[in-house]
Amino acid sequence: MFMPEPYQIHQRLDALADCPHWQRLTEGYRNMQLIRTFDKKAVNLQRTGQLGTYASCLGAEAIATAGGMALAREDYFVPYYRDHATQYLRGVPLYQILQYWGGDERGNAFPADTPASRDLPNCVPIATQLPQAAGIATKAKLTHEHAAVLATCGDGGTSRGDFYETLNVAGVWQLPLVVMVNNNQWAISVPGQLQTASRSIAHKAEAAGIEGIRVDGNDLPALLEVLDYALDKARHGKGATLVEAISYRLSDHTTADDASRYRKASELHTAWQHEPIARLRHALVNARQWDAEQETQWQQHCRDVVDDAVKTYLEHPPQVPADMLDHLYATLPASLGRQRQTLSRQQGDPHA
Amino acid sequence: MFMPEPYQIHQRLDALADCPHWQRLTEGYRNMQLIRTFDKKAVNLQRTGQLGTYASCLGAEAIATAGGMALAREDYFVPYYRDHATQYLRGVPLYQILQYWGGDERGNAFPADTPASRDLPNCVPIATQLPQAAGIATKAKLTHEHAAVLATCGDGGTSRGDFYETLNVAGVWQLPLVVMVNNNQWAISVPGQLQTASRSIAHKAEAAGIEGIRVDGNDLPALLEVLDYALDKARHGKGATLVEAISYRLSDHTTADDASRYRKASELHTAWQHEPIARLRHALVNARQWDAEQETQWQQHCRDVVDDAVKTYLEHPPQVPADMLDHLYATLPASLGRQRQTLSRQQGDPHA
Amino acid sequence: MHNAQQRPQHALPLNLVEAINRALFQAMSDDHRVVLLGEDIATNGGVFRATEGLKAHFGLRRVMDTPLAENLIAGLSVGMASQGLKPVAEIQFMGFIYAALEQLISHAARLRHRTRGRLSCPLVIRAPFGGGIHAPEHHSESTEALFAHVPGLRVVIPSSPSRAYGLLRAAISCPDPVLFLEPKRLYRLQRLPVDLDDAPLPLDRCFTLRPGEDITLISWGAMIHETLAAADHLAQAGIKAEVIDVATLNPLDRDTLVASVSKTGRAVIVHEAPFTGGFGAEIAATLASDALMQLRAPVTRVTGYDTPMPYFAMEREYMPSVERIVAAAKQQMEY
Amino acid sequence: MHNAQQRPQHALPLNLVEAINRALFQAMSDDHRVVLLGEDIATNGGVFRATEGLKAHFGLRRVMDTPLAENLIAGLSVGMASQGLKPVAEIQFMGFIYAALEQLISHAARLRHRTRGRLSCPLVIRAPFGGGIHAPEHHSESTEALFAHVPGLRVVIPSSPSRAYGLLRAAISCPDPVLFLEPKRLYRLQRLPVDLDDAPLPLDRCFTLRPGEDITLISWGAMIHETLAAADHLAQAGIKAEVIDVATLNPLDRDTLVASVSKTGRAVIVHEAPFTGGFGAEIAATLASDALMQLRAPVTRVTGYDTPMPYFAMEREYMPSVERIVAAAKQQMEY
Ligand SMILES: Cc1ncc(C[n+]2csc(CCOP(=O)(O)OP(=O)(O)O)c2C)c(N)n1
Ligand SMILES: Cc1ncc(C[n+]2csc(CCOP(=O)(O)OP(=O)(O)O)c2C)c(N)n1
Ligand SMILES: [Mg+2]
Ligand SMILES: [Mg+2]
Repeated sequence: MFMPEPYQIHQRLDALADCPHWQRLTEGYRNMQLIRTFDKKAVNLQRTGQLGTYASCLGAEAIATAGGMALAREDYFVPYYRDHATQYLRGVPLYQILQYWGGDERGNAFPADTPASRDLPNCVPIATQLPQAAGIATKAKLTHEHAAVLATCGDGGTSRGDFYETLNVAGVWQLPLVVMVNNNQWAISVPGQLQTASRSIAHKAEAAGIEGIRVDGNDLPALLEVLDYALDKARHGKGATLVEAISYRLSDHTTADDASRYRKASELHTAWQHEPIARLRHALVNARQWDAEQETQWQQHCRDVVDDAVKTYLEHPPQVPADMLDHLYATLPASLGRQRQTLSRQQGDPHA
Repeated sequence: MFMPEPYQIHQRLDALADCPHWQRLTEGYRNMQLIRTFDKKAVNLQRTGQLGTYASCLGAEAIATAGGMALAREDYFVPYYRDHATQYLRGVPLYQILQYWGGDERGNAFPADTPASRDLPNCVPIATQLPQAAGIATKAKLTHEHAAVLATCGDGGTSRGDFYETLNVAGVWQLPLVVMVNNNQWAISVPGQLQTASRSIAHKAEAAGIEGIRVDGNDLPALLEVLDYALDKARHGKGATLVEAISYRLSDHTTADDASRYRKASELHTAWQHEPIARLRHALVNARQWDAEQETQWQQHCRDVVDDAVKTYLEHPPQVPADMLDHLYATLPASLGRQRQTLSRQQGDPHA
Repeated sequence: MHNAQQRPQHALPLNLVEAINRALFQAMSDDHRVVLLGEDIATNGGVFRATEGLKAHFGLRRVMDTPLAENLIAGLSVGMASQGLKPVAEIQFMGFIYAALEQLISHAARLRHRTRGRLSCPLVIRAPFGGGIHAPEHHSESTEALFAHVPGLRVVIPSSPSRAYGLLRAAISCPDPVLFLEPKRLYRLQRLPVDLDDAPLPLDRCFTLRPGEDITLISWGAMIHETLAAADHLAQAGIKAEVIDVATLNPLDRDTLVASVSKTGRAVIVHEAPFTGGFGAEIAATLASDALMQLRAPVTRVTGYDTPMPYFAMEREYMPSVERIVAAAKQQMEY
Repeated sequence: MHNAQQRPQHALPLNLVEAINRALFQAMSDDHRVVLLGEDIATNGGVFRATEGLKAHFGLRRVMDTPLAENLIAGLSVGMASQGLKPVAEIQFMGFIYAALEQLISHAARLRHRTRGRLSCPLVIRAPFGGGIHAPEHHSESTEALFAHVPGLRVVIPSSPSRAYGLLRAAISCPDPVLFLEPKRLYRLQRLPVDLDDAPLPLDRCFTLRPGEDITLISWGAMIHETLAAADHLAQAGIKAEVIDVATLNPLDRDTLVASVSKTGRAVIVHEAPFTGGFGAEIAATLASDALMQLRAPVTRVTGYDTPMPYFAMEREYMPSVERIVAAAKQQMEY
């Protein structure tokens, strides 16, 4: 069984020979490819005015895929905004992910029959999802569920008090919580060394008396091992874990950003040498678990699935204006009746 | 020179023989006695309806006295609300401390010619003073002052995000800041083990990559050594320090609290065995630096000084109602003229 | 103190904080999903004793002392509520609620909305508010207007023991997030009969506490007492004042307010909070739009001044007095 | 981009964000105590480029990228300002300002007050606000009313490049704390002449942008543009609308508003923020009290709905349109 070494960066891809889980890894590989295909398409949709500002997950595929694969159905997922792969693996259809980034609240109405049905939607105000994740973990603990909560944030998110307040209560209350930080080295234009002087992000666990683990965020098998370990620990009432997954943001921050203003092309170039998908493919091919033909077929499949999702997204009829009042309260307060009337009248008249 | 041992609780009282600073210690002893006399009187004033809710500093005398003695005139002090001794030593007259707790803003108008003149007033919203202290430290650093900032809070205060955000920026920006936590084991009724699971409060420094030091908060010479070290380090641009001073709150939380509801008499009794004043007196007497006659004289002096302060406090004429508008803006906005008129009319009429 | 067996059949004399305590007890007895969290609420029973005895009865799993962090308390509550618990969180004083605002505005109030009903957030945040008890600085705030401007967040303020009981029961049952502000000056003011078996009170209605034809006095929270006293004074001068307790600021029961002022033609609005941007403005604005043609005199707001609540030596000068209310009403009668 | 030698003598064509940038540059050149802090403001020049070029000119000591924490940004600013610096902090979007509220309400706005003038807090918090640019969720907030209710905190909102320049210069010189809200929809809307040598503008005045006798249209921020367009429409129908840009919400220039509406007898107030408890209520309430007898028609508020700003696909339906303003004004003319 995997036992973490305190604050050593856990890696696995370079020593896969003894890995008995080839099937899980090829499945993981497929997921990562799919989400990268989706991601490229989403960026394109934004560039052509068919999607709003979009946060790419380029470089975060292994982290988010590992999250989605390690979580059990009964677990809870509390994302930040680069976790498309996890959301997809929890059962959110790709077209809903597009809806969300397309400025449509229906993208958060995850299907009832999926593990995602209870998950929180994307969180935009940085780190505010973390105390909520602690609240969900408290609920799971109080009601004796055999379930863990996985919450994510970025390296920038670790600077907000919420991050620390969450770890602290998770320590005191021994919550079934795993906080995974996608340390992609940048918070928009702010590099890690301007974000914190701590020896590592995992070391921040010391402040809360919980376990901190570092893992190569471009190494899917390592991530799976670490998450299996931490989630299992949580489910068995053995306390919370902070996981620092070290990656690199290969994209601009979002489609509204131009990273060339603040980081060197050479740095980006180097980072591409370690990107998670090629590394895993290389390992799988070496181990004869994957070949060029499979690759071609799967890539075609990814394109088809994504094209389908785009079609569904684009063909969805728009919401009606009154929707903006109808979901706010469980039942519309009488005092809002007049406003709703105005909105209903507006309906259909694009210039009203 | 003093070199801290990582996370060992620094003590000095038991090994004073080689201490060359007897004069400083007897001065410290006098200060602690004075503030305890003041504290008793303040509690009495509250009980007799002459003061508002009051936060006693019983058990915090060594911590706050060390702060006041270690700070240089050019340094800055950012208190919480149990630092009467530090405030006094920075030059705040005792009657102003009473004014503050008597519900009179003039208690915060520290005299211009004292080190306190730039210090922040008491801070009631827990831990919110800490990011401000980081701001003051930033100012000191930007303007190349040879000065440090000392900020304090309680063990409860370490659970607020502000605490961590402050340490974190102090680490990144190498701020001349010392955060001293008065770990008196309780936050009102909440004991330390419900506040955090970290190995110690000093360990929380790991999250920010700054130095953390533990010290016996009932041991004045130890506190002085630690603060001298940390403040000096700050003044010389060598970074921030977190100091955990371990004490015990010998009083109720405030005069509005009844600690017998939530903590055992036996625990309190034990704590009294380590209270800072008797321990220091014992050491001084042993070393023939203090005797019964000096004690009697000094206690009389303390009573006189405190009685004087009470007299000045009670004889102070009340503020006029319009004061509540006149200090809000640098100059009263025209639009508040009408409100000021109403207030001026109210003046003198207690039922208006 | 609490014993489910001895559930009383009839009205009990309770003060406001006892009524709160009973409502919590009853809600926790009736619904196992109700849990409490906050600072000093378990062993200590809350600094005002609102949760006294509840830890002993329901255990530490349902009455949780949190670490000292209001943002955390709010965030924990949002998380719990999103998964079907009904957290009732105490913020020790309203002056310490601001760190919780982000969770309330950006999450609690819009969780149902942004998930199109998939998740909801049935939490209650309780906080003692208002001045008049000679408390230290930051302990006497009345910033209800900030919250009443947050769509999706209900803001409820009782002004008597029975309304405290009935409204808190309703707030805890409510599927929407509720900010429940308790006028701490009234906590122990008087014991009045509270029928514990009464139905919960509506969370979208004003209460007309006293009928009258000449002028409408509108208030909420502790100021209801000055307002009622002012109505007494006015009655002695032959002026019949209708007194309305707004009780729920959001959603606002404009109909009751507009109907009353349409009848009387005059309105004085009373609140402790500062004048500018206080919730009195919303009510006056409603009258200026929906009852304008019936208004016979300028709408007056009798409020705190545009300054933070002063330290307690001057708090009496700050808070609206019976005299100021009476004077405002009499001035209106001259139109 | 910036060069102190080439200080222009005459008006320059600038858009609103360029005007902000120039005001910052000028203030930093004139007063070495002015420092900037915020997220992504140094190397990146701010996500809207408001601080572009300033790090290169003034160095990292005066243009500071902070760790990602809004509460920290506000607290740092309070600390700096308490000791004589003049921090100008950027909050990246108004939707992320809530964590800073505690520092603003409990400290910045009352530091002078509670120390009886010993310390003061001359900080400026800048934040882009408002909708209309198809931004992601939480990026289109207009919660100015929360801040305008905080005594001691000035709230200033420009609606043109020259007012942005003149008001920001004034805000940075001001000895009081100022929240400076920048309508991001206007950032790059149009370039208009800005005279960089003009005196700073007053922080307690409304601006009458267009005189008229029949009705007063009152607004601020980006909505000024819809409001001015509505006035054009009304003019075609023979209705002469006076248009007032409130510009400073706190302290509020009631005199200008009351004088205008006393003249026209009619008022439409326009803002993007939700209706209930929006700052329009304060203005309507002022009219209901100080101009009641001159009002010929109910005061109308044309605002966002009582719901959070919808995700961008529906933001157009949410925001007040020229048509809604015109319709409200025409309805008033029927009285
Ligand atoms: C509270 C808050 N402040 C600021 C922002 C604006 N913002 C969006 S993403 C971001 C950087 C986040 O960096 P990080 O946490 O490292 O995550 P990454 O985007 O790198 O994955 C910022 C400042 C925000 N969304 N929320
Ligand atoms: C933000 C905030 N929350 C709650 C309170 C109420 N309160 C006052 S003191 C206190 C406990 C503080 O404990 P600690 O930090 O350990 O300091 P101590 O009083 O023990 O010295 C609490 C909860 C407050 N003043 N501010
Ligand atoms: Mg990052
Ligand atoms: Mg303590």
